[in-house]
Amino acid sequence: MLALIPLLPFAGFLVNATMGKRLPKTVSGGLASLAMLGSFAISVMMVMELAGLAPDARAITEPLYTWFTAGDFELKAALRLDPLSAVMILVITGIGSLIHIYSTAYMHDERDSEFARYFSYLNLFAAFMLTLVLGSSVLVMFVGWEGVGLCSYLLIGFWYQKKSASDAGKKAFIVNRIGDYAFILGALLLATSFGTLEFDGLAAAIAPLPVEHSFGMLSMAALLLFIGATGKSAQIPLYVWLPDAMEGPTPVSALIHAATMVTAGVYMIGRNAVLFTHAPEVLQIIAVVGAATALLAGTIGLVQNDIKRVLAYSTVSQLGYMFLAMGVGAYGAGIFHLYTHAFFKALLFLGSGAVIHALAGEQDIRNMGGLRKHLPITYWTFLVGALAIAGVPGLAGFFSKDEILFETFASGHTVLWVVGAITSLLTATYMFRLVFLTFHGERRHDAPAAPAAHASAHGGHAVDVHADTHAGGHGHGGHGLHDAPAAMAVALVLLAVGSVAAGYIGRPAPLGGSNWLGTWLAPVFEAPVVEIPEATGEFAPPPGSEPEHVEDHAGAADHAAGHDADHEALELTLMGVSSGIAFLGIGFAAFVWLRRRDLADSAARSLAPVHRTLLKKYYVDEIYDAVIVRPIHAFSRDGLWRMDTGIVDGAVNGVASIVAHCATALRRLQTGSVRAYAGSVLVGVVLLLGYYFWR
Amino acid sequence: MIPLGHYLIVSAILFAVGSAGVFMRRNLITILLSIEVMLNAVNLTFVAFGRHAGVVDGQIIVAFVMTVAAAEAAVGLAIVVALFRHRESLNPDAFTSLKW
Amino acid sequence: MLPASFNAASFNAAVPMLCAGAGGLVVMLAESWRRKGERMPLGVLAFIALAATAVSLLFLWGRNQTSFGVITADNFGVFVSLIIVTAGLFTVAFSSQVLERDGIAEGEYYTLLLFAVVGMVMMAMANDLLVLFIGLEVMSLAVYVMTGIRRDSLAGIEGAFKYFLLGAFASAFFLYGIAFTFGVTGSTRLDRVGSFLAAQSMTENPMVLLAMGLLIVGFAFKVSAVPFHMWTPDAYEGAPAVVTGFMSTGVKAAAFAGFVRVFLAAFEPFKADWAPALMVIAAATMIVGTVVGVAQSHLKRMLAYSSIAHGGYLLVGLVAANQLGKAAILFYLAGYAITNLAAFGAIALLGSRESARDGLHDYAGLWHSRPWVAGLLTVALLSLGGLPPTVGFIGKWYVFTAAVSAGYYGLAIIGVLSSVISVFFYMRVVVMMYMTDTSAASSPVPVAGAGLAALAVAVAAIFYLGILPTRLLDLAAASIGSIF
Amino acid sequence: MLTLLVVLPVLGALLLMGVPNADGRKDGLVRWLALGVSVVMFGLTLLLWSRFDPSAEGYQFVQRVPWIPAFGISYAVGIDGISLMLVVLSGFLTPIALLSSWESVQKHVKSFSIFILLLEAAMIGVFLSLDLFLFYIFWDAMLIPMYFLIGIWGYDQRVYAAVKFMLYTMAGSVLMLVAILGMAYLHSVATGSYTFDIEKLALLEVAPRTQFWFFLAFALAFAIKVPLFPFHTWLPDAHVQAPTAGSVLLAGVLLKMGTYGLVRFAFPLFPAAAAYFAPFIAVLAIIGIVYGALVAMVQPDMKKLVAYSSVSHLGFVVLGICAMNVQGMQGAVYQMLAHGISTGGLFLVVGMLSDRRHTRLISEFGGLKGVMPKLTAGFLLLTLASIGLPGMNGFVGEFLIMFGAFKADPRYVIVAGLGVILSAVYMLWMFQRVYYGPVTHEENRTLPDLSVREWAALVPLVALAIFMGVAPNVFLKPTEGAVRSVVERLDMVRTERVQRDVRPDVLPLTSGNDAPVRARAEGR
Amino acid sequence: MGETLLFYAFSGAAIVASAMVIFQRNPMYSVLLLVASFGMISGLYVQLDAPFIAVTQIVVYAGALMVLFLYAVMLLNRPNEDAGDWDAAHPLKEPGMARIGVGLGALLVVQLVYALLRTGRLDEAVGTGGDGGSVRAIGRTMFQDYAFAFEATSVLILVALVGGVYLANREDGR
Repeated sequence: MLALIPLLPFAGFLVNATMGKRLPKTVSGGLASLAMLGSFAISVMMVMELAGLAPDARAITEPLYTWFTAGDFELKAALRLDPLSAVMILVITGIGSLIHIYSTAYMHDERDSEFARYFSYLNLFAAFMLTLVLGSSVLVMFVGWEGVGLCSYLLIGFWYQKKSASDAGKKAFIVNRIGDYAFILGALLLATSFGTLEFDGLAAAIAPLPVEHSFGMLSMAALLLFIGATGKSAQIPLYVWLPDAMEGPTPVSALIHAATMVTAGVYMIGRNAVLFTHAPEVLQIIAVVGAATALLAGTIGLVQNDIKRVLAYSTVSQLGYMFLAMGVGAYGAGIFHLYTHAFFKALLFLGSGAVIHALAGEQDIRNMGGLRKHLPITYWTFLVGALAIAGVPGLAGFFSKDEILFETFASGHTVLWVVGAITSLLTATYMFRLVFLTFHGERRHDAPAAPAAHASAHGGHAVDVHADTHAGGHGHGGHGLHDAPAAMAVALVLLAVGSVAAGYIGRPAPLGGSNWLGTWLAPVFEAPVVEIPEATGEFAPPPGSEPEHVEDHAGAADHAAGHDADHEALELTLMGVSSGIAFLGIGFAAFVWLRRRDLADSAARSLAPVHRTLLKKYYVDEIYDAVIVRPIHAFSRDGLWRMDTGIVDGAVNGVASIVAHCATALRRLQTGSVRAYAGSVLVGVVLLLGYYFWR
Repeated sequence: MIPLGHYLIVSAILFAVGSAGVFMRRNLITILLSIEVMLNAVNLTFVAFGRHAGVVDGQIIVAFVMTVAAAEAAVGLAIVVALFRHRESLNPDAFTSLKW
Repeated sequence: MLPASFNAASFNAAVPMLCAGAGGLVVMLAESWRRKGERMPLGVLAFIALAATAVSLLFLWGRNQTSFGVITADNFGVFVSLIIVTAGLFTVAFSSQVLERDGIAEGEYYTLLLFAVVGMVMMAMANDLLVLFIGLEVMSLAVYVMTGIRRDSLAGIEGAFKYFLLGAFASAFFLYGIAFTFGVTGSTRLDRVGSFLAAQSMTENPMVLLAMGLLIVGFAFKVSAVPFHMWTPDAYEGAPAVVTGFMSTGVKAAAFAGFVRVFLAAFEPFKADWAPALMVIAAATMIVGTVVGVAQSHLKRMLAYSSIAHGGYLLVGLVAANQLGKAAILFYLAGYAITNLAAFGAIALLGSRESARDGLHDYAGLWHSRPWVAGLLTVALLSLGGLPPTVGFIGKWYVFTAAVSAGYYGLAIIGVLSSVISVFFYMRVVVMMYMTDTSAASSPVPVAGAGLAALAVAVAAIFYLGILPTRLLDLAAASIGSIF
Repeated sequence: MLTLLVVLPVLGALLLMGVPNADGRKDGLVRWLALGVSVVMFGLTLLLWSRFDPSAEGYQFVQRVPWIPAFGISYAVGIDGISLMLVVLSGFLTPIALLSSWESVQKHVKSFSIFILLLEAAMIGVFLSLDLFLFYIFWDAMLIPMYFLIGIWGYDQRVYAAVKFMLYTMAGSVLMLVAILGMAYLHSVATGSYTFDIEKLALLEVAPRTQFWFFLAFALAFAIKVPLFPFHTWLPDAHVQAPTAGSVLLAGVLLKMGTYGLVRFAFPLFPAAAAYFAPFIAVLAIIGIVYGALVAMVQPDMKKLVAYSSVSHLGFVVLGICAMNVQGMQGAVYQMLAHGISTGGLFLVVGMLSDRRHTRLISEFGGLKGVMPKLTAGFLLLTLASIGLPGMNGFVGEFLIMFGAFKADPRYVIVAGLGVILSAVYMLWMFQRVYYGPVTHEENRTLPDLSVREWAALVPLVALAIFMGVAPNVFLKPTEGAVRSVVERLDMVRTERVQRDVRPDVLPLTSGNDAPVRARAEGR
Repeated sequence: MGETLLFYAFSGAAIVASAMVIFQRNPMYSVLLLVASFGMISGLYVQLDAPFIAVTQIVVYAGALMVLFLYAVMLLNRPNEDAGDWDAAHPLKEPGMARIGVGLGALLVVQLVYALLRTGRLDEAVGTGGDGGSVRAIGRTMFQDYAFAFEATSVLILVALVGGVYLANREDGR
């Protein structure tokens, strides 16, 4: 039954991949969407069933078959549903379905074959993503892990004729590979030390071990896995691929590069919570990296002009939040944010998609503005999303982000809390900069512009594909901008609702909630059931022993309700602060980009170097290119290859030529003069006798 | 009486002289002659040994050797004649069309 | 007044020689009575004579006959003689077409061929240094003349002359060696020499060394071992291909027979003295033969060097000097003979009166113009290169087994590596035949049935011995038991 | 049963020789005959597999016929899991090779088919032999048809490549021949009788210092064949110049002979020396992995690129062998199969491209995705297989190898793992340059997509690549027993001393008479 | 005593003659000198009381063989070596060859003599026992022990005959 969840989209993939080009758009698109909806339905059923189980025993494992066996090492292909993966599959299938539906409209202008190809990729992605989250062992997870990487490669490079697109796809895949390299190493380390890669088995094996206060094997494994996560989830130093990934169609960005795939890293850490709990130093690293990423991306996002890139950096930044949460041990909070983020970020992307769709591929916000009256639905939904991500109280983002900040503070990482706070200020600011520049003010846009103009404006994205098809498709004149078509609107509205409501399942105690989500997730992050008894058995366990950690790290989130008052007070104050920050940011944005837009420009001019640095994303890409890519390439071409043909092969041919030279040399001895021959005979005789008498 | 060694040494010297001649001389006929010298040296050795051992085998062998020498000489001279027809020369170095 | 020791039986061992010699006489007389322009099946006569020789040899197998006390038809001798006669038979088969094409005097040719066989068999069976020497001379003289059988071609005569001159030179050394042997042991009978030397093998006697050294020179020259090899390429190139095939196999076989008899039987006690010298010679021969062969652009010349190298491999077997070694030599000789005859036969068949067509480039695209001949030649070359599943491989393997089992790893390694080098120049021919376009020069020459048939038989034998060598191996092993 | 596998292709070749086809009018018939024979062969190998009993110990279907009794040489054939897999691989790839040359080979079709069949016979023979002598015969005999395939039907540099291939391989193997003879001799010293039977020789206690040299000889031969890092330079030439069928078989089967030889002969026969040398070989293998990948990255020629990628992949295989534990070796064996499928397939596709455009330069292509989607899909899948995407065949092998290597020494994997990254780099880069982007050359616009025959050749490979990734156990199970026995033999020795006294003081080169003495000492 | 002197005279003369054969440019003289040297050697044979061989030496060698050579010399009529015009073409120029030749010859002598001197029992006089020289004894032994060799020689002569005739014959001779 579990197997059906990934298999349905996979079936959709097969159908579209094999006969898709012969199917009309409605059929292929509808098929894909139906597959997603179907697996969504099944997921819901399964989660219901799961919820029916006792909190400690909440896990449904569905063994499929033995994948491979080598000596004493055996690996089963099995699916496993537990509270954590339950959350994930709901997000994936749910939001996935919406995005499928959205896409049927968004991609409508593609040729049939391309259309089918798009949906086949999308389905394949869903299948792999579900495998990733349902996999019961590290390797099964890895299958999905790489599979989604592949799909993102294919989808980013969907418009393969565009060099930038295929480059971006390649970049994404290779950067991910670098992460996977570490991931595999970590997996190997675990496998060789514990003889299994089943999540249960690993947790059970690790739990009794003492927490590593010095950097040991567990920490090593954890670190390696985390590096893998940075690749997949676009954290420092491997985040560079995500912004480029915006070359793909916007729904793809929404699904893969905002809602689901990029969160796989967070999920993976949550999945291996026990391991990470045992490696506090690694947790520190994670927290710092997360915070740093959040800040960095936020600053970059502040100045970007490509609507999708702004969103991309905000994604990176939000992912940073999640890792921060994971790093401070607030796994629940991290997953909570993952979950809410999925809603509003998807919403924002789809909204931007609607804008781009309307503007015939225009993505530069400097050329937008005043779209509010033309695209009301888009505007309002987008606004909701922006409010949510900014952390305005009452919306989804508020709860989750707030919880993260609180946990950070509570766990004593004051500095990181400050960073987080600043980041949320930035978030609010650039999101509303986006909103205001896009939807408010007067039109700076003459649609539909000639592709050339756009190409000049920015590396030429979907423009060419879109512009001409639009011209032929439904030619809307200069001002006749049309709002999102039905399919898109539905998705937008539903997601907007989600962005508002989603937060309430994690509503913390102080606001009269019970943090139901935290409670739901809690068992996952603890040592497996078998360990529980002696974990909570005696009242005062020895410090540093495993269960204690479970207490103050994982346990904190859910038992918050039962804690003392000042704790509650602290939480409330922090809430106040953060919501204050949110409004501050919004206000600032409003002041600058609605009232005194010249301020922004003058600031940009006065701080030109900073501005350029931010605009150029701190030149990280350039640095990587100069420090890593080029040297390796040059080394291989001018160093190794030369050496290969010159020295290694030269040695081989050298032997041959030596023989040849000896041959010609000896050959000259054959002078043809019989007397010389007689001479050689005589010499031979003399030598021979000489050998005998002077040996 | 003359010791055996003397005969042997004489023949050795003759032999060496002949062998040196084979590749010093630049006249085919002289070269053949040098070979005859060598054979004679060998004959002397045979006879000396045979005499020393007090058997006649040495002399008999010499008789055979002489026959062989004659036969060789016959063929050799024939070849020389044939060569001479091709290139009016008796210089061995004139015949180096086969080399390398 | 024949001594009482003479009776009919005592001729048995000489019968093969009688057959061949009689054949020679018959051919000679037939030739002399031949009217001008009249055609005579002299080739058939020669073939019959050789066949008779072969039959008589087969009768002698396992009888261990001795005649005149100097001719012993032990299995060893019979085995080698059979190789020689086989060489003769193949040569006759190939000749039939070549002779009339190149206008070679049939009568003299076949006469000399048969007499040469007589001399070789004499060498193979000789139990007396003098007889050995006479046999060697008979063989040599005949072969000298055969080398220059094409009087009209300077190359032929020049080759003959060089061969003759150096041969006479070397045989003088050989004779000198015999003289010293005689001086030391008072006899030329190998058995007596052997027993005498065995008796006083311990005492240091320079004259024995002298004798050994000079005998080595004589044999080494005949088997064209470095540095006594210089004549080989020229003689091989000068002679007609058929003759080259014959002398590169028959002469080698006979010479090695003598070599084995003298050094592995008579001078066995002094192995410690001659083995190192021969080891060096063997190594040098293998290396020079293969390396210089690389630089050759003339097929016959190339094969000349290859035969030098093969002489080196045979010497390895000689140096190993154990039972394996002896048997290996015999087997290798057989395999090498067949292979080499096939190769030279093919060359001969492809030649023409105007040019021998043995330049490497004359073989360009042969595969396209005449696939079968090319295929057969290829097999022969592969066998020479020692690639399985041909007899060449088995032979090499046998020899190197002998070397290894005697502890001569060095020789074995040199041998195998040089064989790799040799493969290179065999492959050059293959490249020419298969992988280059037909050269305009070579116009297809008609290939007669007899020659082609012989070629096919030879190739069949190459494969047979390469895949099922057991019988021949056993025979070879059985033959070496009997060298007194 | 096994003999049939060797004899049948030869008979097929003879049959073809009988077909009069001087003017090439009967090419079609010849092609179909050859294909038929090879397909029957494949069927036989499958039958063999079905009869094979994975649980049984030792070799199966063993057949021993005395051949040269004087030297204990017997025609001895038999299979265990490892050889079984490789035999099936050979049987599988040969028909595909024939299919692949259906259009590309037009001259001398008859001889071509004959050589392919002979090659198949030799390849299978190598995997079946249980007698070193027999093995060596097949080993060398295999060179001849390959030589002609490259030399006659290859590309412009074919002669150079063919000769280089042949000589290089021979140069390595002849030293092995000497070592083989040495083994037989030692056996005769120890037991009084010669033998080349590996099962008997395996019982022989060879003194460490002798092992040192013999192992070197064996290892060199196999290292050249694999090819291991410094000995790899014949590979690009041979691969690039060979016709498609040749490349497919070369990459698919011939390279495996080297690794097969290591697993079957070099390591089990000389365990002490193997234990001593394994780290060095492993290091070479790792260098090969990274080096091959880096060089492949900058190749302008598709075939060269794939060739160097083979160097990298085979490095993984050797690494797995040197891990000397069950996981590593099984991974190695599995990777042999996987590489045979995926790289063979890649050569197939590249061959199709170069048949269409008569160039293999990446720069000549671009944007083919739109022109020939089918071919692109196939190529993409094979690419993914070869870069070891989980769920495809490449992954399982690499993972197991890294697993085993990690057990042996984690540092190996830390370096070798880079190969995983780099493989993605060079393969995807090539894929992007060839298939993505706009169509740069006009003549590429009109290229036809896969023909039915090409489809038939390609689909099995792709399907198998996926199947092997999804259900590896089908292929892993049979090899387990064999691998385990090898590993146990190695462990047995490795746990003992040897590490130090393997190093010899002198090579018994010309030491005429003391060699037997020493050998006798070793005999016991 | 006189015997010794005679020996030295004979051997000295033989050696000198042979040496002159070698160093003589005109083949004609060489032949004649060689005849002389043969004469001397036959003298040595007499001293070794081998009269039969001595006679044969004179008859066969000096008589028959050398006459043959003389014929050849006359026939080919090349009184002097025509060195110059070929030396240019030759890699090993005169008189380098000659020097090397002398050197090698000397070396060979040294070796042989050295070897001979190191062997024992050579200083003892050549014996006088047995009727070494008598033709009867020679004949008996030859036709008993050396019968086969004798027969073989016939083949040898036959071959030489055929070969010589064939080669010396002109093309148009048949």
